[in-house]
Amino acid sequence: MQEVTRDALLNKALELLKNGTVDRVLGYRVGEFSYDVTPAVFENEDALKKDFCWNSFCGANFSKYLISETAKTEKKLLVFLKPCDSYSFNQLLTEHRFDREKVYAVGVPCGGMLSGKDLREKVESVSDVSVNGDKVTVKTLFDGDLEFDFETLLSDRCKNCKSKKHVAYDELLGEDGEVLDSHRFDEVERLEQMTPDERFAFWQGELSRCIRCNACRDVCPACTCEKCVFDNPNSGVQNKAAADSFEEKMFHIIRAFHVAGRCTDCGECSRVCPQHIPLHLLNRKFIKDINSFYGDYQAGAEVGSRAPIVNYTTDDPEPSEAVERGHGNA
Amino acid sequence: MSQKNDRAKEQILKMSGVNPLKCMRCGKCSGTCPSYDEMEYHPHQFVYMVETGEIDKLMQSPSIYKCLSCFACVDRCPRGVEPAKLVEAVRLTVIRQKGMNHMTADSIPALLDDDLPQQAIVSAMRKYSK
Amino acid sequence: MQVNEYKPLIVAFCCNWCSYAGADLAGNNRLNYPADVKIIRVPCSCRVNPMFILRAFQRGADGVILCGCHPGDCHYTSGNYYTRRRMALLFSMLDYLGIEKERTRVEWVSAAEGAKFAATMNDFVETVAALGENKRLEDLRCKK
Amino acid sequence: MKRIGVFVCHCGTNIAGTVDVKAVAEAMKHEPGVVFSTDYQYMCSQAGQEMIKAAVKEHRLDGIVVCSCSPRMHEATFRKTAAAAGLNSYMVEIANIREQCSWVHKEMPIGTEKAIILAKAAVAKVSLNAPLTPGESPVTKRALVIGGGIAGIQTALDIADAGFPVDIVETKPTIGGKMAQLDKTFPTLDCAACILTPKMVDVAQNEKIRIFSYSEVTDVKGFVGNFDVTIKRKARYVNETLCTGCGACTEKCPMKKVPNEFNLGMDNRHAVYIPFAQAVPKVATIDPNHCLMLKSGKCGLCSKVCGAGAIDYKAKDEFLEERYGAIVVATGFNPISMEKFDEFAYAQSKDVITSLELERLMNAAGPTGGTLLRPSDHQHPHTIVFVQCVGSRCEACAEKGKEYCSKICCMYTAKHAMLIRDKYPDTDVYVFYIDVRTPGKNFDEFYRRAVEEYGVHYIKGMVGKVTPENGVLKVQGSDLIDNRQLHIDADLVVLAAAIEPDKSARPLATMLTASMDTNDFFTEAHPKLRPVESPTAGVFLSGTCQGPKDIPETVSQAGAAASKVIGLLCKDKLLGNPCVAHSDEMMCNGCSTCEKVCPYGAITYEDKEFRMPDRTTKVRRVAKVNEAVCQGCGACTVACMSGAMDLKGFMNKQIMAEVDAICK
Repeated sequence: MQEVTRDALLNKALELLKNGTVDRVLGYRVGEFSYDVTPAVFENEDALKKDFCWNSFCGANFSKYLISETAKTEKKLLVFLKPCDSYSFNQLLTEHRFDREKVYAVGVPCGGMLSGKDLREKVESVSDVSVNGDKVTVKTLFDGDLEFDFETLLSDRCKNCKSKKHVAYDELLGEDGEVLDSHRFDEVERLEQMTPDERFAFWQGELSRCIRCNACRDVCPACTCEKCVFDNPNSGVQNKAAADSFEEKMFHIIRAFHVAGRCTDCGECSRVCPQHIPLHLLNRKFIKDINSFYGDYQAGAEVGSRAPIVNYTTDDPEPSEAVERGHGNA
Repeated sequence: MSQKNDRAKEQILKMSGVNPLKCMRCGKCSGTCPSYDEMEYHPHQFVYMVETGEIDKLMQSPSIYKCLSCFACVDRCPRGVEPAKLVEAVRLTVIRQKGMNHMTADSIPALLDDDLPQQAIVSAMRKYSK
Repeated sequence: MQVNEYKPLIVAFCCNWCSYAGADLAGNNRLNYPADVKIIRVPCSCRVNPMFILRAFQRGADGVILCGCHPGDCHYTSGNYYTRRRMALLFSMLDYLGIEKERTRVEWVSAAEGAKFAATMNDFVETVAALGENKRLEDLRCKK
Repeated sequence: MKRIGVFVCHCGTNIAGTVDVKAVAEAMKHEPGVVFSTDYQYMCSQAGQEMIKAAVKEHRLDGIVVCSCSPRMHEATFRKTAAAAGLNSYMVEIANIREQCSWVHKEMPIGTEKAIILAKAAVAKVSLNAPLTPGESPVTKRALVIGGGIAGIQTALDIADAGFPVDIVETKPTIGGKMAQLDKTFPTLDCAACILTPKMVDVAQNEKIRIFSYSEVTDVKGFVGNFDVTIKRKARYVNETLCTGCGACTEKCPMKKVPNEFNLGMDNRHAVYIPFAQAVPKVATIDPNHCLMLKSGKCGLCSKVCGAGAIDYKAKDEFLEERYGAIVVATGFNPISMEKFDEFAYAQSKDVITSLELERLMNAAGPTGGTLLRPSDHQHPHTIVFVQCVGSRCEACAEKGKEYCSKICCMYTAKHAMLIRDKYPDTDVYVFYIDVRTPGKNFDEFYRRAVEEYGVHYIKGMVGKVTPENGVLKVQGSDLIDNRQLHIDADLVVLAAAIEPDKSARPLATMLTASMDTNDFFTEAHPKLRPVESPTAGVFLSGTCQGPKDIPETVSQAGAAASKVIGLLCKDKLLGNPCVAHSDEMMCNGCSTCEKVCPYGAITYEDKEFRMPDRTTKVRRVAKVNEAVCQGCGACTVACMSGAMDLKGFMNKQIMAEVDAICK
């Protein structure tokens, strides 16, 4: 259940359009079904009133869109930021990826998001979904109306939400939350406790499902390269599709390495993966290791911070001892 | 060396958390110690003797009861060695081994005099409440 | 190729200023180590991209070792400090994926440490040989 | 497809003894791109090189692989050979089949097999090599020295002596630095002023040297050979060219109670002042914080008495922009503050002083005219206690002390003790020491003289507490040799305060992108082999900004820095290392990650306009590598996610090709 209503967002957008603060609005747009929400840029009042949407399926992280949208025009863009989006927002500012002057950011509290993809897998022939308090009513074509607890349908990343606090905004709707004491590393720790054989089997099982659709890369707000190394003929690792059992592993390790220290753990990669590969567990491993080797660091918490991977101290742990510590033996 | 007692040394180091190898033998601890003249072994000697493992000598010395635990040596040591914590650790080791204190709590009131510094009384409280 | 006993394939990245010179010194002093080790010269250990290491494994290497100047002695003042962080994270990740951690190593070898270079290589080859062929990360397609 | 020639060297039997060189040469004939392959006894010999040259012509080779000894031995040789044959010298790769093959393997089949693999890797790499040309940049034949103490003075004189113009920037109104404040110098006991002031005069009179006193460096741009430096000339309210240094203004100035920083606040000066008699430049400066005219507009006496008309109350800070080929940092040191050392009662008693204050108290030009009087009551002190290592070697108290040894204190304390005993034999002098460190020519002899000839009491131990009581300083300390606690009633306590780099060094290092250690001392390019160079090309280090050192060491380092500068300025053009990083603008994200890891500050960003396929233009922030500054370590190439940053000569795809060749 979202604390702030669609009308509140819409009215804010209309007000800002009217008083000239912004010229365009980046928001969510309804699709065929209410759980079928896509990001969209609204150029005027009418479009907003017609298609603007805000509900518990608005999980997509907007920050990445700012790069292309702000580059297109000099016009000022309104963006709604959930707390986790605001971390990506800051991280992109740190990397000079868009012009802050061209953006007006309105923070929106988030009560946790549901996943349309997960829902469709749980329930067949969904025709509509409505959220009332902590209950979710799912209308289906063949099985009638089903009722679920909001909690049970909550997407995995939201169950382990790291922060309800916005780290960037020009204006805030509703109340700001706190940084949470999440259990997001529990699953990583569980894997660390396994034997290498078990871990290998786990990851082989997960990664071999990869179809190299590149959805994880395309949605990731840290994967914003003008040209990805995997598309670059000079990188030596260019490949469009995984041709063998190694390449998807290579792809995912390199991708995780490239976003290490920059990944804000927004969870978009796992959200969009059509094969349900828990890609966030790779990123979280890096985050957990960085925290334990070099001190706590949250990418995007502030603009301009220097990520631990591009920094050093003279008494860092050696790679050999780091691997031991990575096992949680520290 | 017959006087080396490595087990006791390890114990003392663990209890005190002190690393005597950090000592550069400047003697500022002894220069600063208000009970210096009362002691058989002085703060700087404590550090050195713990380092060389001469714990038994220290345990038998009355010096360990002369330390006021005023922590002046801890405060002034340029290397952060903390000699008073070693004295304390040796003292505790003795108490643990014998299962008894140097003095009993009952014998104290008779020994009190008006000139006794407040700090000493507070230190004694700490010592006896351990 | 016909061999009786298993020979691992080891790729060693050596920085030009310390470790490559250390390897040369091992040669000058005729300190033997297995021919399984093949050295690639890089200007600094910080030039080694994780992609190179993964590529080596992909193409059939059984172990990859990175050698650089001792921390604090880097010819470029801070290159090996970055190496240390990058490799700590990469190796921890490989281990997390279930790849035997003994197959990867970082060793600091100065230009004066010919003996250390040879000893390190002997030890590393022995360790990797004991693990056997690298099946977990290799791409079978590329193997003959 | 390249036309590659492979040349396998026998190196006598060094290689041929364990490697079947013929087999290697034969095997390489079948590698893609190889059009010629041969072997020879000694490739590096004249005949061997001629053979390569001939082959290049005959087979129209555009890439060469030499299978021989380590590239550290003969890469340069074969590059020259290639250049002589009309090839780009970077089209050569060496397969190291001696040090890393024949010398470490015993059996011929194994050695041969490995040699073939190494040769294949070299062929794979060279087939991707591109011709490289070292970048050229002009050299501005002028040097900047930041800091006008003895280090800066000596460096400037040496550079000027070689015929190059030098500018000295000094924040104080006069050059001279700390040495000007010293009384005598160890171990010869000659007076500091007698040896320093002639050098100051030399600087003033040298046509090649300009002194910007009362000035600061506020910005540095550019790189080796061409630094653009902004110098702020603080308003001194006295026209330097008109002022004759007669001192009439000073005499008439009514503001007489300004603490005199030259005498460390132990006496007063006027609001318009000349720091000391031998100041260079000898011109007056008005202290705007105390001048009545500048503060309230009422006075103007100095202007009336100035015969030269040099006083200018309306003066403003001026900014100069100058271009230099090299910069020498000589920012020097200061004693650390003693305020936080409560146990020594420095803040409580006037008679607890630092060694530098003692220098002034003993100097003939000092506040007491050279008679040693204690500051509180101007009486002769009869018992003096020196405390060594105050704040030095202090690990536990980082907020007040320093972890390092300040190096000079042992010697100057011996000097002070000796001078006092010599001048006032009725004085008892005690020196509390932890260690006496006297490594230096005639240093230990000097210290022994203090003990043996002058009867200074050296006590192995440390002072724990100093308590001022009824005009006496009660000193409590330990005597570790005698195993005894000492109680001394002293009249004067002298603290050998640790020294620290000048506060201006940190912001300066940021401007210069020169690195510093945790103590704010500048880092040298190599601690043993390049001790006077900063890792940033064109920036050199002189004196205590690099670490504690005494005058002889400072002067020798100053000379060494000067010779490095002269070596640089002698060149008309700087040839860079062509194996530098290069950013592909089309792929650069402008994310600043590479900039953060670059140890040399070689990467900057610029907004660049790109024409898009749909004929619109797009402005993007892209990285730009300054090839004259880049040293080619490659740290940026790995930090770069998109792979836009690559290293010439060690490109991603070249190394990848080597990996592939080895693992095939």
